[in-house]
Amino acid sequence: MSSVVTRVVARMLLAPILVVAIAILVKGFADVGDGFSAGVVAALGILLQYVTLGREEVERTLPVRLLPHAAFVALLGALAVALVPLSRGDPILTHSPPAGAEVTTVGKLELMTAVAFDAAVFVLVLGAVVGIVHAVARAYEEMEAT
Amino acid sequence: MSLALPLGLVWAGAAVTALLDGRRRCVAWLAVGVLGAGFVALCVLQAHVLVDGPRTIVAGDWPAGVGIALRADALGVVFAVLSMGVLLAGLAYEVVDDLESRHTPALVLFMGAGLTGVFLTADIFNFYVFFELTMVASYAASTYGGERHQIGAGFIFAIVNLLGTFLFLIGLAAIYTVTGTLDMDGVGFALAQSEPTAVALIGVSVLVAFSIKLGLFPFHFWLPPVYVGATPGVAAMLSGAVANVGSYGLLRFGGDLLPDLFAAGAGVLAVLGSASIVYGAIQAISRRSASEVLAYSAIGQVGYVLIALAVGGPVGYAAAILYAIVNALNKALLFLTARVRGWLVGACFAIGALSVAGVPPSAGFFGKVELFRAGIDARSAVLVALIFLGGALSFVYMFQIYQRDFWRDRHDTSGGRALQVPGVLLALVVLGLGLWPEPLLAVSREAAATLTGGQR
Amino acid sequence: MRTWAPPATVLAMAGAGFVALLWLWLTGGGEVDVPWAPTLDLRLHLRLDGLAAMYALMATGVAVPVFVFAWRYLPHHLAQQGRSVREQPRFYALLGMFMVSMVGLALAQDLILLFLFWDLTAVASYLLIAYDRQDGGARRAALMALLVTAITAVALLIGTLLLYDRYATFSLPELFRVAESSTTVTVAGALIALAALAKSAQVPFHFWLGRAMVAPTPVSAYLHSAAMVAAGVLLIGRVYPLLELSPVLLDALVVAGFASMLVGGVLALSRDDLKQVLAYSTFSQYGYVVFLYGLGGESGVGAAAFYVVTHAVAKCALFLTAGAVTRATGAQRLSELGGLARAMPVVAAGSLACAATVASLPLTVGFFADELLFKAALERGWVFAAMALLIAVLTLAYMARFWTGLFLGAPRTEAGPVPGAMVAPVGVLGAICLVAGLVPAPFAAIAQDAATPSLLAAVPVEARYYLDLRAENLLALATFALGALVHAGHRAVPAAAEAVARLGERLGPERAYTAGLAALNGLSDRVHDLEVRDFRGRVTAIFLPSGVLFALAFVLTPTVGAYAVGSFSLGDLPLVLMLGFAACVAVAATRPRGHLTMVLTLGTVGFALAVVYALLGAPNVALVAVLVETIVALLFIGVLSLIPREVLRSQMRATRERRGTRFRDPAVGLVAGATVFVLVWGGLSRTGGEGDAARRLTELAPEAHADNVVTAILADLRALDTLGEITVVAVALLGVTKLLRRGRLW
Amino acid sequence: MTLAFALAAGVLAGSGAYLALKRDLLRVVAGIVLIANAANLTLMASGGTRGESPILPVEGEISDPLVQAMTLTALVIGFAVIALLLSLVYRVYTGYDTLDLDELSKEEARHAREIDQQARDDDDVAEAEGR
Repeated sequence: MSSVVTRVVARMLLAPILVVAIAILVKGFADVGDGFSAGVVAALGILLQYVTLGREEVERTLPVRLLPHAAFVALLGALAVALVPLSRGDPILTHSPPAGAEVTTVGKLELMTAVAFDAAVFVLVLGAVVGIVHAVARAYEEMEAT
Repeated sequence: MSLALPLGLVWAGAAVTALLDGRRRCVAWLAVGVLGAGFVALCVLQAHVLVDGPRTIVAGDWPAGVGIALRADALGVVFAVLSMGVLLAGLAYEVVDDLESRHTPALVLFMGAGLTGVFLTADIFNFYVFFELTMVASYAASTYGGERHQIGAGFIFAIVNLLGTFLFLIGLAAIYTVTGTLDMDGVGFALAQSEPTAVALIGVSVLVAFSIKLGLFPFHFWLPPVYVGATPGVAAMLSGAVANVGSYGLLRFGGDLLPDLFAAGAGVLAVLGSASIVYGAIQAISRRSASEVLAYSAIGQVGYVLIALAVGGPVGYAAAILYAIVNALNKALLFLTARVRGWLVGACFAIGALSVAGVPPSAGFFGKVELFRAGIDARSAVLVALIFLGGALSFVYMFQIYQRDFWRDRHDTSGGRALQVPGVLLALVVLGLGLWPEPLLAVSREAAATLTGGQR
Repeated sequence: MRTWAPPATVLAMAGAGFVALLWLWLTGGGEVDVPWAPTLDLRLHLRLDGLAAMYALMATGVAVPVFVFAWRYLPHHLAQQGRSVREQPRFYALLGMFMVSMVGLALAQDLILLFLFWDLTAVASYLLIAYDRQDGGARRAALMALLVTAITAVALLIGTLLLYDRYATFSLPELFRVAESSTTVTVAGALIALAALAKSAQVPFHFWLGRAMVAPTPVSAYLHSAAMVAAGVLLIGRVYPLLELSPVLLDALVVAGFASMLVGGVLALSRDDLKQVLAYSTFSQYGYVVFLYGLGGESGVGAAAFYVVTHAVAKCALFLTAGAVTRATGAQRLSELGGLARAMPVVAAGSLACAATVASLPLTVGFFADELLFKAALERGWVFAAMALLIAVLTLAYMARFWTGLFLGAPRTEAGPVPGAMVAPVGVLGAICLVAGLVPAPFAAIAQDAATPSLLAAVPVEARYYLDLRAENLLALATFALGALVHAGHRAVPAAAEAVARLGERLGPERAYTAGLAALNGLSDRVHDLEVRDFRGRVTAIFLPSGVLFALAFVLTPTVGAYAVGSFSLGDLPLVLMLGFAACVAVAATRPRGHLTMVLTLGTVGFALAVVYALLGAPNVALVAVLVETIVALLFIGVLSLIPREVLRSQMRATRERRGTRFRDPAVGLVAGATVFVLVWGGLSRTGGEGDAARRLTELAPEAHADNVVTAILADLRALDTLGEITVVAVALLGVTKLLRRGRLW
Repeated sequence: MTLAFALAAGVLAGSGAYLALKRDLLRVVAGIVLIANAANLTLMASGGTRGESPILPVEGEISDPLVQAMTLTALVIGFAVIALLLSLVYRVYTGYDTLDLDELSKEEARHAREIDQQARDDDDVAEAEGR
C-alpha cells in the first residue's frame, strides 16, 4: 500500500495537473497543445490518483463515474458543432464566428465554436481514457475476487 | 438536402444510442429507426445525384483543396445506399433475435456513420479516418455473442486487418509525398503525371490493403472464422456492408485515382481474382454448415469483382460495381436466412442460392451477365471459362448446402415469424432486381461512368 | 385452404390457357413487345408464332390430363409416405410455375428472356423431382438434374452474349436478319445447341433423365412429354436459322441425335422399371427430333415438329399408364407385372394406341412421323435411311416389350381398383392418337406452322397414307418385320441390351458425374485440411503474398533515379541518431525477455520517435506521442497485471523453446521489413508534387483564429478528421467496456 | 534523409512483423504497436517541407503542418485500436486460459473437427433414414 506521503502528494498534484490540462486546451490555438493532449494529461492526473489512492477512494471522492458518459455527451456536443451549421444552410462543421471575422476573447480564451469543439475533444478523451482505465481496474478486482 | 445529412443523422444517432442500454427494445428500435432514416436520406440523395449529377461540399466552408470535401457521386452513393440497407437488415435481425449486448446498436450505427463517410468523402486522409471508424466498430461488433471462439476470431480479424490498414496508411503518406494534396481530384490528377515507381508501390499498397478487407485469396485467412463465428446479423453486416469498403476502395483508388496502373497491372488482378474464385469455390464445396459455405463463397465471389476490375473500361467497371452490389445483397440475404427455418425462409435461401449461382430471375443473374460481357469484351476465352467454372462450382456448393440444411425435417426450430422478415425483404429485393433489372444496370453504368470520365 | 382448390386452380389455368392459346393461334397469333431493361437492350418480346403455338399448346394441353391424374394421385402418394395433405399446394404451385415458364419459353423472342424461362423450367423441375425430399435418391436426382441442365444452360447464356457482343441485340428476329455465317455465330450456335442437347437429355447428358424418374408420376409424365425435355428441341427449333448458318453444327446434331436414339433404344430395352423404360424411350425419341433437325431441309424440320407433337401426346399417356398400373398393383417392374389387359381394359387399350404411336404403327398418328423421318433421311442418303431404320426397329421392339409385358401373358399380381380420374386421361389420349391416325390434318397443320419460324419460310408437312411401294413404305414394312423379329427373340435381346447398359454404367457419363462430384468434395476436404489452421500462419499469409506483390512492383518499374537518398545536412545528425536509436530499440524489443521489459522497450521506441517528431519541428506531435506512449504502456501493464505471472512466464519459455519457426519468423519479418522499406523509400523519394495543400492551410490558419497551424487544422480546417478520430476513441471505449465490463460504461 | 526514414520505418515494421508472428498474444499486440509506429513515422516524414514548428508568427520555412495533423490523428486512432486489442487479449485469455496462439489454434481446430464430425454423423443418419 502506498505511504501517506505519496497519497498526500498525489492528492495535491491533481489540481495542478488539471490546471495544466486546461491550459494546454486553452492555449492550444496559440501554442503547442490541443484538446487531445489536454484530455490525456487530465486523465493521467486521475490515473495517478487511482495508482496511489486505490480505485474505491478515488471514485468516492471524485465525480469520475460520470466521465465515460460525459465522453459520449461530448461527442454529441462535437457533433452539434458539426451539424448545427446545416440548419443555417452552411456546410458541415462551419464554425462561427466565420473565418476571418472578429472574435470576442476572454483573456486568452477566444469565444468561438472551434474552441467548443476542442473542449469536446478534451472531455471525450478524458472520459474515454478514464473509462478504459476503470474497466481494466474493475477487471483486475474481479480477477482477484475469484 | 445536404449530403452531410445522412452522415450526421446516423452519427448523432450513434452517439445518443451509446449512452443508452441497447438491450432495451425501445433503444434498439430507435437505432433501427435511425439507420432507416439514414437509409431513406441516402436514397433521396442517390435520386438527386442520378438526376442532377454529383454534388460536392467542403466541410467548414473552406475553399476546395484546403478543407475536407465531401462528394456524393454515383459510385459512392450506390455503395452507401447498399451498405446502409444491409446494416439495416442485419441490425433489425439482431434486434428481433434479442440483443444480448448493450452496445451492439451503437456499434452498428457507428459502423453506418463510418461507411457513409467512407463512401461520401473526397479526401484520402478523411477516407482513412472513416475507414478506421468502420473497422474499429466492426472489430468490436464481431465479438458480439462473447463466446470464446468469437473473441478469438475477432482478435485475428483485428490483427490481420490492422496490418492492411497500416500498409494503407503508409501508402497514403506516399501519395501525399508524391502529390502534395489529399483531395481525390488533385491526387488523381497528380498521380497521372508522377513517375511510375512510386505510383506502382502506392498501387500495390492499396491493392493489398483492400484485398485484405475483401478477403481475397491469399489474404483471406481471417475471414472464415469471423464469418462462421459471428451471429447471422453481424455476419450479414460484415459481408454485405463492411466488405463493400474493399470493393469500393479498389474501384475508387484503382479505377479513379490509379487507372493507368490498374490497367497495366490487369494481369496481376486477373490472377488474384481467378485464384480467389477457384480457391473459394473449392473450399466451399464440402463445407458442412451454411455459414462456412457462405464464408468461402464470399472469398470466391469477390474474385469476380477483381476480374471485372482487371478488364476495366466502361464494361469492366460496370460489371465490377454490379457484381459487388449483387454479391453484398446475396451474402446478406443468405446469412440472414441460414439459421432460420420454415418454408418461407427456405424459399428465400433458395432465391439467394440461385442468385449466387446466377440463375434468373434473381439479381445475381445480371451479375453473371455483366461478368460474361466483361470477359467477352476483353476477348478472353480464359476469363469466360473461369467465370463459367466458378459459376458451375457455385451451383454445386450452394445447392448441396441448401439441400442439406433445408430439405431435412430434423431442423424444425423456426426462429419466429419476425425473424424471417429481414431475410424475406432482402429476398424480395434480389428477386425484384432480377425481374426488373433496369435500376441495377443503370446505376452501375452511371457509377462506372464516374470512373471512366463519362464514357459509357 | 380446401384440398381441391390448388389442383382446381392449376387445372383451370391449364384449360383456360390452352383454349386461349388455341384461339389466338387460330386467329393468327399475337405479339407483345415492350422494353424491359433499356440499358441492356432487353425487351419483353413474346410472340405466338407457329413454333410457340405448338409448344405452348403442348404445355397447356398435356397439362390438363396430367393435372387431372395428379388430383387423384397426389393424396394417395402423400398418404403412402405418411406426409400431410398440407404439402399439396406446393406441388401444384410448382407444376403451375413449370407450365407457365414452359409457355413463356415457347413465346420468348428475346434471348435473355428466353434464358430466364429456360432456367425457370430447370428450377421448377429441380423442385418437383425432389418433391419427396425425405428420399435421399430424390434429393440426389434433383441435384443431378439441376447441375446438368442449369450449368449447361450457362453455355446458352455465353452464346447469347457472344451474339450480343457482335450484333448488339438479343432479339431473335433481329439476329436472324443480321447474322451471317461466321466463327462467332458458329461458336455461339454450338454453345446454344449444347445447352439444348443437355436439356433434351441427349448423349452424353442423358443420365439425369433416368434418375429423374424418382419424381411423382405426374411430374415425370409432364416433364417427359411437354416440358423440360421438349424445351431442348424447342430451343433448337427456335434458333434454327442461326444453326443453319453452320453446316458443321447440323452434322453434329445428326451425330448427337443418332447416338441418343441408339443409346436410348438399347437402354429402354434393358430396363425393368416401367418408368425407366419410358424415360429412355423419351431420350431416344428426342434423339429422333435432334437427328431430324440435323438432317435439316424442309422435310427434316417439318418432320421434327411433327415428331414432337405426336410424341408429347403418346408419351404422356404411357407415363400415366405406368402410374395407373403401379397404383393398381403396387408393382413398378416389368418382371413383376403381366396380363393386366383384363383387369384394366381402358388403360390397356389407351396405352396400346399410344405405344403403337411411339412405335409408328399404321392407323396411329405415329405412323406419319416415321414416314416423314424416312423421307427426310432418304433425301440425305441411304446411310441416313439405314440409321433411321435401325432406330425404328429398336423403338418397335422396346415398345412391344413394354406393352405386351404389362398387359399380355399370365397375370402375376392382383390389380386393385384405380380411380376413374387416373384412367380417363390414358383413354382420352389414346383416342386422340387413333383419331389422328385417321385424320392427321390437325397435327400436320400444327407441325407445318411450327416449322415455319425455324426455316423462316412456310413448309408443307404432308401426312397421308400412300398405298404404294415407295421407299418410305418399304422402310416401314422392313421396320415391322425386323421389329417383330427382335421382339420374338425377346429373351436374348434384353440380355444383350442389359450387358451394354452395364458397360455404360461402368464407363458412362453418369459414373463420371458421380465420381466428379465425389472427387470435388474430396478435393475440397483436402484443401480445407491444408488451409492454414494455425492462427500465426494466417498472419504470415498476409506478409508473404504482399511481399511478392511489392517485389513485382519493385522489379517491374525503373529503379534508377526512383529511389533518392535525400538531402542531408549536419544539422540532421541528431535526427539520424534518434532514428537509429529507435530502430535499435525496436530490434531489441523482439528479444525474448519478460513482458514488462518488452513494454518498457516499446515505450522507449515511442519516446525516441517523439524526439524525432520534435526534431522535425512538430512539438504538437511530440507531445501527443509522449502522452499516447505513456497511456499505452500503462494499459499494457494493466493488462499484464490481469494475467497470472505463471502464465506469462510459461509464455516466455514457450517463445524461447520453439524450434520449428526459428527461421520462419525472422525470414518473414525480414520480408515485411524490406517491403515497408521499399514502399517508404520509393514512395517518399519524390517530394513536392503539384499540390500545395500544406501552404494554403498555413496561409488560412489566421483566418481560423489560430496561431498554432496544427491546432487550426485539427479544430477547424480539417475538423472532420478530428471528429472521426474522437469517434474512433469513443468506439474503442465502447469496445473495451463491452469486452471487460459486459457493456457497462462504468 | 529519405533513406534514413525508410530504413527506420523498415526496421520498425520488420521488428513488428516478427513480433506479430509470435505465439504470445501480447507480443502480437506489441508487433502491431511497432508497425503503427512505422506508419506514423512515415506519415511524419512524408511532409513536403521541414523547418520550424508551425506556430505563427514564423520566419523562414516551417515544418509541414498538414502531416503533423495527420500524424496526430493517426496516433490517436492507433491508441484507440491498441486499447481495444489489449482488452481482446484479456478476453481471449479468460476464454481459453492461455495466451499461446498455438494452443488456441489447437482448440479451434478441435472445435472445427467436432462440428465437422457432427455434420458427418448427421449425414449418415439422414442417409440411413432416407433410404
